[in-house]
Amino acid sequence: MTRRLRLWVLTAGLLATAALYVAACTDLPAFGGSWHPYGDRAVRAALQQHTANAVSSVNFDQRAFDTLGEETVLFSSVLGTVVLLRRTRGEKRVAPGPAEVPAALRRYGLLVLPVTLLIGLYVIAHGQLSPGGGFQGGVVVATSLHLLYIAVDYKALERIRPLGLFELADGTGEAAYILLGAAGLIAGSAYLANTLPLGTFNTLSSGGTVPLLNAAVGVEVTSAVVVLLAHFLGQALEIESEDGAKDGGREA
Amino acid sequence: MHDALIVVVLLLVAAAATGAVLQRDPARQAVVLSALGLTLAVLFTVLQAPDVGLAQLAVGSAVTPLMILLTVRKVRRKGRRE
Amino acid sequence: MDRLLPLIVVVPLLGAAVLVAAGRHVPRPVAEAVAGLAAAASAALAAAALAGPPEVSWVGAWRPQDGHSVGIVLVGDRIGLGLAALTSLLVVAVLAYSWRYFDEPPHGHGGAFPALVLLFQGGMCGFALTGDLFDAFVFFELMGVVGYALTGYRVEEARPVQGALVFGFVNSLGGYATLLGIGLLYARTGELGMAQVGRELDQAADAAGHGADALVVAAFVLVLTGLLVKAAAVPFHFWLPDAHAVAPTPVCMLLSGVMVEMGGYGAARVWTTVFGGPGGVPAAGARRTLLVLGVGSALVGALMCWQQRHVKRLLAFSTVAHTGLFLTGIALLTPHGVAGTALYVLGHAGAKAALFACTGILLDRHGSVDECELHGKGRGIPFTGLLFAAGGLALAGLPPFGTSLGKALVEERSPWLPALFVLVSAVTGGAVLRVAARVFLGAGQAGREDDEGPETTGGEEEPETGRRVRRPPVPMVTVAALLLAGALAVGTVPALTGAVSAAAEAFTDHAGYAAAVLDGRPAGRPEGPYDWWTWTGAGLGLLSAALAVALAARSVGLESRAVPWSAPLRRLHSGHVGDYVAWTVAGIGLVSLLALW
Amino acid sequence: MSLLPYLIAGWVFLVGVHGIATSRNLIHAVGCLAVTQSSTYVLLLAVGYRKGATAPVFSDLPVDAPVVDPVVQALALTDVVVGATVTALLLALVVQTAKRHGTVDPDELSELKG
Repeated sequence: MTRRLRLWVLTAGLLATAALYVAACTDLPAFGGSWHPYGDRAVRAALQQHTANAVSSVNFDQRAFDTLGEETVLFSSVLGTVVLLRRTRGEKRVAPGPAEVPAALRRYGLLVLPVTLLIGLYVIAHGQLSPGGGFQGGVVVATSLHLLYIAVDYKALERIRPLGLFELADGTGEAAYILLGAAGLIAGSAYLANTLPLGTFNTLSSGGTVPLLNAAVGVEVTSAVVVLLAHFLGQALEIESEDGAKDGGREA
Repeated sequence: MHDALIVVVLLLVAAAATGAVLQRDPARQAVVLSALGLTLAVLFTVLQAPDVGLAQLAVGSAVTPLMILLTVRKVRRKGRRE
Repeated sequence: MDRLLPLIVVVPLLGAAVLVAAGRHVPRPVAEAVAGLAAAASAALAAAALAGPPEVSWVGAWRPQDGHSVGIVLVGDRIGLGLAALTSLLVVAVLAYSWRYFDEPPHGHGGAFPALVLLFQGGMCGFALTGDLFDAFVFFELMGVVGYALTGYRVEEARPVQGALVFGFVNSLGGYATLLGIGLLYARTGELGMAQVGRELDQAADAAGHGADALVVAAFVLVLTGLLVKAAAVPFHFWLPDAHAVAPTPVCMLLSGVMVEMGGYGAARVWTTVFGGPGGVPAAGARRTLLVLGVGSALVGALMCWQQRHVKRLLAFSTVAHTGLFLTGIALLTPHGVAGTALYVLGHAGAKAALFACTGILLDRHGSVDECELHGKGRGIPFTGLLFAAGGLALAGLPPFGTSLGKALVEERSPWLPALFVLVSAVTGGAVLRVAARVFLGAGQAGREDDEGPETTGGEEEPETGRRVRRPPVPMVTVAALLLAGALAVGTVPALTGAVSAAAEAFTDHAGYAAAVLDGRPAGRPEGPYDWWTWTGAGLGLLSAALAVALAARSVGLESRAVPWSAPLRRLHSGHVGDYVAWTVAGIGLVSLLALW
Repeated sequence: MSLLPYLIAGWVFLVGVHGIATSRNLIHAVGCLAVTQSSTYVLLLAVGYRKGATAPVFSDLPVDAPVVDPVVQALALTDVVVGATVTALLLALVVQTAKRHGTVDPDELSELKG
């Protein structure tokens, strides 16, 4: 299709979609209204389950099956990326040399790293009490480890990042979520039912299975993001084609 | 006051999104995307959704742009050596 | 039993998690055995649930109070459960087919391929069973993400990465449109469950005294967009041939056999449960939408199928054509239409998967899937050739294959439908028979490069077994034969048609679905009298099969397959992401026009 | 004001789609897809907003305080994760496309057609 024709088709489609969407918006309830039936029920259910952060209650209790699907999407895409970014025939790994890092940047990085790591762990641990949880904290923890690459060099990052271990943790986090769900079945209730004692409202151990599922997600997300970034870093810094001129491909 | 704040942040989001599309160089686009992630995080916080804001901050303004930059680096490195 | 419904979804996921966690230390045969066990366990659970009465399962025990719940429901209705069972059985077949497949699994990830297949299974089963719109979106994305990775699995070659990329862009875009639609529905109804949203829409329409307004129509169009992309309806279909032509053969069996059909199932499910009541979209508009897109896909798919020389791409276009027929059947919106389509889908899954299985054998034996290059090369493997030809006849609608029975049940509903169904069956079946005659019998001419338009050749492909095989491996041939036997069984076991007809009655019952889910009144129906083979139906099946044979016989002698006037259509299939995305938004516009009119 | 957030969501969606369709660089197109997806977060959270209410976290709130809808926030969180994963997979495919085809310009990919 020529660029011109594509632009025509695209413009027609965009205009029609815009018209449809704008017409729909005029029928929407006004922004900021007070009618949220599902939300109100979810808040009541969260309080009844002694979970102070209602979002965590929806994520890990009321709609925990969505989160299982979401974790599986993340898990699958990590596995998919590992498969797609594998070292293929005709490629070799080249260790990147040590990098010169300005002393100020190094000091700053090494100072910030443990702080970020702690913040991440705190965010995971308090998922049922305050904003945040396994997902947000997991990403922060995984990203904080990569400050080592900025502050020192790639080799230093590789030393604290045994990939095999993180892949094991990735699978374990996913399996733990599934098995915690099965615990509800074994206890005689439904899959992913919150059958543990609910504890005292607003304490770390409140919410029944919520903190456990939250922790499983934290483990999975941390290791998933580490493995994901490791493969992108590996492609960008390490993997080169063997003939040095071209990366495999049709000519190979 | 709060309403005005929401309007301003919404317009910033629209501008950042448009900028991210119009910036055709992928490395620079990653920076604009990072800014979009930041404005979205602010918007979510203003809309009383700190959980989502935190996730958006971590993913939208850090992990996604980082992956894009690494991809750019890989693709460019290949191109240079050809 | 109702408490066990979620296990159909999570058992394969657990299998995949175990394979990844233990990936580095498990020898390959163990990994493949674990995968097979997990897939079979899920199939057994689905079969057991099918044997019991229909039930619903509230995950987390959040059962509804006064018709409202905060939880997610899995619905074990016969159609959804049947689709989950079909998926699981096909996954077992695929795992058996790919036993010792791919000589070089990714280093340190011996279980990666079977793990991805299990995740694919979990995603499709979850999508088939869920009764919640947002949960359906999550499983839609799971199917998508795993699908892109599996399609691009052979990263050493140029085409798979391009096909997977196109697949990823178009499907993700469709998914986001669906999510916007779900957001609109949530704003209007404050619910996410399909039954709840449907009920709230009806009540809102009751209170307002009129039917659908712009918001409901827009939500319908946007939600449908993602599902129609998955179902590869024209003009959302461009990604399908590109992805199917390049994916590993076992993956093609799943993509064509069940994943595309999931899109049609989703469209039918959302339509009947959410938009099928007085508060939904007018039935005429919805019917027109599916009918136009269905007929368009059937014709475009058949026309494109006929002109291919890349055998996998040919089969992919025949999937576009047949999915078009499925959408046409669904568009009738009657129990008969749904029952016929369900049988058609079952028969098609067996036949199409068997055809891909046979093509895989050719690929592994000759390193090519090109009709011209393979000319006469299949003479040494007559049994595979026989299976391939039988698959072609099944596509053409030869009685008593399940495809033929399903086709017969749908086309008897309207005076002009037989013409469409016979034409499309004859052309797609004829194209497959033409390939069979040339490749396995060495009939006619090899054919030549096509000057009429752009085309994709199928030569110089890497065998997926690592090196070329001389004799077709026993598991591969056995799987193909069993799949065809399954397609035959669908058309010859009366009890199956009876069960499907009763299931279709329940499936099309808007109020009955809501009552079963929300009020705990399962819509178990006694099996009533049902339609089976008629003389007309069998006669039309024989006619389309005879036409297919005639078309094949006439064309083997011709040099060119090209249909000159269709060159502009072929040029539209450009493999360009931008083109496909442009067509996708244009499709949103087209669907809104059709729904509103 | 009462419609602006919804309209902004629509604008972000359309501008992202326009970017993908007209892109000359696949990496840029993946970035545009991420833009497209962010429209869904904006719509979801706009739908769940309640004027004068606070975040649905009751650690230091009375239990009868008005809060915004927590459900859409949970949905948006899931959506953020899905978006990041799709971006990662597509970028991985772009890396391989660059190796196999020697280009990331969609106009120059010509292996599949007809």
